[in-house]
Amino acid sequence: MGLELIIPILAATIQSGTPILYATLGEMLTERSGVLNLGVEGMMIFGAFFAFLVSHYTGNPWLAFACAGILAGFFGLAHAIVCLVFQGNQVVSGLALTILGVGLADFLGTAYVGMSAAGFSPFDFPVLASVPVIGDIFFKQDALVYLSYLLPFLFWFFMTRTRWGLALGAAGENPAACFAAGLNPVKLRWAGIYFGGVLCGLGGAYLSLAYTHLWTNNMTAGRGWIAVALVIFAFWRPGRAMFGAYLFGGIMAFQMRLQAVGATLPSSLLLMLPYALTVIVLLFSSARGKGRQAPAALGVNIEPGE
Amino acid sequence: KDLKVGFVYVSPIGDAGYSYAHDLGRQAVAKMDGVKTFYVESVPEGADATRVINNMARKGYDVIFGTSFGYMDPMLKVAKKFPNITFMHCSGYKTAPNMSAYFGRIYQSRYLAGLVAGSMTKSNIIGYVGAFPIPEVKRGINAFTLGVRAVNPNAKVHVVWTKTWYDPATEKEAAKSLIDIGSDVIAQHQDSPGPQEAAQEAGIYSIGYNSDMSEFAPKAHLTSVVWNWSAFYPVVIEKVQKGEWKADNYWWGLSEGVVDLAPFGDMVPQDVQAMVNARKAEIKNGTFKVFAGPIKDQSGTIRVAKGEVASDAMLTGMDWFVEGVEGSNQ
Amino acid sequence: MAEYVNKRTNRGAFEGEAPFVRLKRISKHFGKVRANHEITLDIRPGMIKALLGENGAGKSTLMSILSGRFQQTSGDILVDGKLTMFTSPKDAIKAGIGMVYQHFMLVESMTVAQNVLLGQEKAFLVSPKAQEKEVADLAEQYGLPIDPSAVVSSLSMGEKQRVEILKLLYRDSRVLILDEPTAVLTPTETEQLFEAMWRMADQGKSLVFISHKLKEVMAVADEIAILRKGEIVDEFKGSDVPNETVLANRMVGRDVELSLDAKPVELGSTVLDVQGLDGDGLEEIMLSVKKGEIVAIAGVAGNGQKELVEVVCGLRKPVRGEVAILGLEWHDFYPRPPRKGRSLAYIPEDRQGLATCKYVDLVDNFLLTTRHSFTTGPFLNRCKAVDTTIDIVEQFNVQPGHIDADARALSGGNLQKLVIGREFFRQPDIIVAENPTQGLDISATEEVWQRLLEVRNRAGILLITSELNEALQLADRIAVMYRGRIIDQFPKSDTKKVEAIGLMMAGVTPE
Amino acid sequence: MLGFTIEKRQEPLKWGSFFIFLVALVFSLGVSGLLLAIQGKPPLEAMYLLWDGAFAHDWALEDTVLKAIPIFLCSLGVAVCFRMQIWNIGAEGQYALGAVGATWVVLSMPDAPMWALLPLMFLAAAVLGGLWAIIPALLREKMGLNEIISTLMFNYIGILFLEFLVYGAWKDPASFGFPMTIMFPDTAIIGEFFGRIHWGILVCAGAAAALTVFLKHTRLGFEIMVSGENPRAARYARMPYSALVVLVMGICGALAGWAGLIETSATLNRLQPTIMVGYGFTAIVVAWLARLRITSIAGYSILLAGLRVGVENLQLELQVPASFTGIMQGLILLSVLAGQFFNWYSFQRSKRG
Ligand SMILES: Nc1ncnc2c1ncn2[C@@H]1O[C@H](COP(=O)(O)OP(=O)(O)OP(=O)(O)O)[C@@H](O)[C@H]1O
Ligand SMILES: Nc1ncnc2c1ncn2[C@@H]1O[C@H](COP(=O)(O)OP(=O)(O)OP(=O)(O)O)[C@@H](O)[C@H]1O
Ligand SMILES: [Mg+2]
Ligand SMILES: [Mg+2]
Repeated sequence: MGLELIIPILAATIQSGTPILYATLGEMLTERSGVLNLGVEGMMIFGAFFAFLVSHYTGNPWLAFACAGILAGFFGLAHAIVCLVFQGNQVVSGLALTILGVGLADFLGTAYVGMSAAGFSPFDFPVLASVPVIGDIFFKQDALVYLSYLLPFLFWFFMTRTRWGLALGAAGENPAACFAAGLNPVKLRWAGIYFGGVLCGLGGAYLSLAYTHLWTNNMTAGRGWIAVALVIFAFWRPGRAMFGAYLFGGIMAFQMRLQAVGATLPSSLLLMLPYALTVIVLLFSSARGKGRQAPAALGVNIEPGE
Repeated sequence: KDLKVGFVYVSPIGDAGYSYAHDLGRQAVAKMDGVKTFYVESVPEGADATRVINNMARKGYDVIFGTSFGYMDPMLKVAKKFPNITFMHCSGYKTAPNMSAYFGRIYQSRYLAGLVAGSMTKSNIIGYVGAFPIPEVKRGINAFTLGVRAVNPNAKVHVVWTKTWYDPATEKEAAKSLIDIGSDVIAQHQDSPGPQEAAQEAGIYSIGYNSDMSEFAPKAHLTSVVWNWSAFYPVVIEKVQKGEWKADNYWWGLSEGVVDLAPFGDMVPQDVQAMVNARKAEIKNGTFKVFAGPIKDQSGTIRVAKGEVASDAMLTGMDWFVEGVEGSNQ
Repeated sequence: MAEYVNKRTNRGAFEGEAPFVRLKRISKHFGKVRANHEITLDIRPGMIKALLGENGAGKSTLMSILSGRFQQTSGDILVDGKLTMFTSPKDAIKAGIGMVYQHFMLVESMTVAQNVLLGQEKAFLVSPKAQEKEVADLAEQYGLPIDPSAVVSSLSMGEKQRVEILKLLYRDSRVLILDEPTAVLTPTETEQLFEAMWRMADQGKSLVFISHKLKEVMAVADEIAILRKGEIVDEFKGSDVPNETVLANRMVGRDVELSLDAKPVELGSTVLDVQGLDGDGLEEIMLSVKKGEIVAIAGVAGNGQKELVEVVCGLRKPVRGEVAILGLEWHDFYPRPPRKGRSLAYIPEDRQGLATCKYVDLVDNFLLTTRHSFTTGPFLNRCKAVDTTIDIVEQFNVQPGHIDADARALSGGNLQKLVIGREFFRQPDIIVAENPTQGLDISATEEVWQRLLEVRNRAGILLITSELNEALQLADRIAVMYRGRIIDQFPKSDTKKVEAIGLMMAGVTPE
Repeated sequence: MLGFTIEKRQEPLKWGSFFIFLVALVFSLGVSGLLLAIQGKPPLEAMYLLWDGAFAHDWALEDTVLKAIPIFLCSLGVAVCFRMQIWNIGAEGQYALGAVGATWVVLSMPDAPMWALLPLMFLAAAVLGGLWAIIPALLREKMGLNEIISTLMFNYIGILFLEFLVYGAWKDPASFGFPMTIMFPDTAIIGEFFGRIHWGILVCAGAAAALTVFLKHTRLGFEIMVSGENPRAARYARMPYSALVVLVMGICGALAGWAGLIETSATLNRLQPTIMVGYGFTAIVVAWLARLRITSIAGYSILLAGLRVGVENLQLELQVPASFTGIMQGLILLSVLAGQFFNWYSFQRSKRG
């Protein structure tokens, strides 16, 4: 394979990694606040659908993008109600959220399948697009991709350099200490779930506004689960999340191209690649070490009166 | 008393594709006098199909259409239990005294589309996004490739399987991967307009499927291969109403109007349009057969000898690729 | 053992001032449990008030109410004479009340400065440099040396406690509550803490000090309040009690034996022999325990005791060196150690999290390590276990005695008695006991000590303790551990060395 | 705070769980009815149709029970894993592998007599399904790989593996290239004995009984319980924690594998990709609704199977999309999860108000 094939693969990598990146950072934010939310897939599809819906009726993709995030965040609050108010099991509640989200988006969205809506299209980023190779790979994308380049940095900055970010992290590490310090860890977790949901919704919106300008049932196709896996792979660090998301974007882009150049491997085996790779990559990164642990209180509910 | 007609679909009718095409046919039936229609969508092939068809029969439906291959055995099972009900099964081959098989010769349209693609390509690489490696899709790819190579013997058709019927994201990605290797025409056996978008964005040509897809890619869209079930379903229902229905194996094509080609895009030159229309006429009046020998498969073995025409049985089970197709056949 | 000398310089200065905080008829119920009942208490400036009482007497609960963590069921809190309601620690912090909890409330993955400023940052954007400077200044001012940029998880217990105190000082607390603060400290660290406490009191702050160690209470307290079953039963000035025995008497309501008569028994075979154990933070450990003796490993938590215990108890593989248990090489003894008789019993420090299951009843908790004795084929004979559990509960005086209660309903002392009963039932030849009386009140401590001494006749005991007094009371031999090494080992009779244990625990080897 | 405080109960509410389920059910029906109303469909009629299609006729009941069988088996296994706090959400993939195992036996010895063939099929299904669960268990214990992720990925891989076989080597030459194996010989088919109810139900009963005895009355069962309550205590008490993880995962894999076998052999009579209809995920819903209790699992399996079957009636009569099942499942699960709170807590009127 020459450069003329590698550059498009890498450019496609960025594109197919972007929705995963949004969702991974979303789940990471929620987990940093101490809540495991396996409803990523549900919130993503919910975001994808409402993004499409709003864009279809208003023709304004930016409005659609914003609405998708806001609404998906609200949808995610079901998890907050179950786990934060009613002490429900976080694993099961997240699964339920996925089941519900996929069902709901499908139920509401059936009427819109096959229609099209306004969305984002690639454009050359001023100046940078003309840099050879780098420009072709990174700077001939759409606006949402450019936005996503900033996200990991913003995430890091928020968590380490702002009052709220530090408080949010404390709620995930030691809610009792957080409470004793005069903060309200439950409220912080509400925020973690909401804004995590917003990011997941934005990831979904990317699929129906930029990746394609169409809507269909189940269009997230497991990307939400990959995002959950990537949070672990990334050791809850935003920089690695970016790397992980592009790794998976790359694998998806690569397996299609392998077929296109005429590889005679059965397609079932090629389609296994992203999933098998998830397991393998996690295996090599699962060695526990310093700075690699999950937030100490991840998945542990805050009991009332504690 | 109204005639109750039930349809069983394999995917949601909103998919703008295969089931949607059938549902347009259902709507044509619903407009007829003395007929009421019902449907169930997203019925998995297998045990669930048996149950759904069974329930329709129990509820006293008079005619039941099953529109996917996997409904064949379930339908046969139920047909034996309800001899007074008329069963119609799409895309299979088994029949019973009260059960017909039917399908459309969409490959005829695909051949014509192949002629268009073969005339328009400059790189001689044509991409084809396939859904599932089953005979129906492979038959389409073969007919398309025969069309391409009839006008352009050097062109190759590259296939990518997505294992999806309707997944715009995956299908668009598949189309883009074909574009990356140099395809300048993208065809699809796929219900979503994802590949059309990819073609439009890359500034190349595309061929749609199921219904006229020009609105999704006005600059890229050469033509679409389309279904038109409303030319078939009302005919069947009329026969039932008149008591003339009998079990048969219907395989209708261009001449009956069940399949067709959507209007050409402006970029298709007049001479190509004329050539394709002429071939269409020949197919309609039976003077031209798509799968007429000699046809070689990918390895160069002769599958259909010179002077012969592939039988319907061979077409039904077509499991190999003709020469000129690049890609895995599973 | 060192006596504490009260070094307050300014004790009388605040005499007669109005109390900062007055608790009036405070009651607190957890469901049916009455943790506090009609408690009235004044907290005065410049005073160190000690709260004393048995396990479950309600000390922690009362202070949690004062610090806003719990809400009282009834009663009033007056701050500077004004009726105040605390709905969360935030309100208490605002009113100038702060608490250092027994289990530190620190975010381990954050730095010292981040912890101190958590929830108190002045602006939305945070600058680590500025934060660290602020904390360093504060630490200097109160003589609490600490590196503000260090990550908390890397700190020793004493340092962590300093962070907790800094947190309170940063919030300008006038009332500082310390719940069993010395349980995890070395004698030197304890001394340092007391000095800091005196300094703060001299500056007019009020301190509340909870401890089960009477000696410490005697040393620091200006006022003493005694709780029993949720009520204040006695309140007096520190100077009113001449010595510990009197204090213990007033607390428990009967005479308490404060020192034990540990007569040596005849030594038997070697049950544990550690030769040159190395790795995992351990260095060249040499140690042996014989039947009939108690060997105490004294040292501050975190100096390798945990690793050593885990190796001996089979939870961790030895990296290098020989470990022989009951004459068998480690790899022969584990992974299938005998389950009853000629076995090893482990009484861990973490009674709630490791030795028992919180949400499981006493019978199942009893079966935890003894299940093999009640197994026929694949089946478990629970009925038989029920009877045995009833016996054990009776024999070891586990309160309350109904066996279908969950373990979490037991107090720390009673849970410990159950664990000890269970482990003794297995008739072990070697017992590893890790801080067996930490957090227990004097009567429970006394009972546990008695049990350990009794069992010495048929087993060798390895006692890990950070409590100097405990080592002195029980041990026949003492080994001091520091930074993964045993820096000295000597019989209790070696008074000269015994004197120096406190220094050794801090790493100083006397010539 | 509104004059109420939350109090933890000293004892969990004994009679509460069924009542909570009823309230949750009514709530979920209410919300989904609202959704229907928004789309202009009559909610009350819909609820009636749902009932009618699932339980109101003997044939409907038969359909429901048939569908409940694979759900029940998967759910049993899932519940055992969940008891140990092992979050195995891979029943779907284990089910696929079970079907593959059974089919492999049939294809490699189609002429064997029934007494040999069926037991071998059960063995192969248990082994392959079990293996598909044991690998994630080992990865978890040896390499620290999160089992939620690995089992989920194994679902995708398992299903694609099934497709790989059925689209490739195992395709029936007479199927005209369609992805399905040959029809199983009669000797490989689990027969019907009461109407359309097949012997698979006996497997369910047997598995449930064996599992009950195992969990309640054996030492291993006790160890599993403790390991679920407190893994650290289990290690302390020298329980073979890792081996137990492998064991419960293996049990779950084997049971899900049997579900796959029964579905292939008894209802489809051949292997097709369409056997994958999400029983593995429904099983998780069932296990949690039943609060991991074996006796309740039976009831809830039938209930959720009924939901799946009943929704078809809704589709036929009201054109409600099939995804309605997912909505109902999600809602019921969420509200039951929330409701279980009241097992442990109560709202008390605050005295300070
Ligand atoms: N969160 C709680 N829920 C229910 N009961 C509790 C809770 N916290 C404490 N209790 C009960 O309240 C009573 C008082 O407990 P508290 O912790 O105040 O005792 P304490 O004096 O601090 O004991 P210790 O000396 O062991 O620290 C005990 O009987 C205890 O069981
Ligand atoms: N939810 C509860 N229900 C019943 N009893 C409880 C509960 N929580 C705690 N307890 C009991 O209250 C006692 C004191 O608990 P608390 O949380 O106040 O910690 P503590 O006083 O620091 O405990 P300890 O000194 O024993 O370590 C414990 O020994 C326990 O038995
Ligand atoms: Mg206490
Ligand atoms: Mg205590």
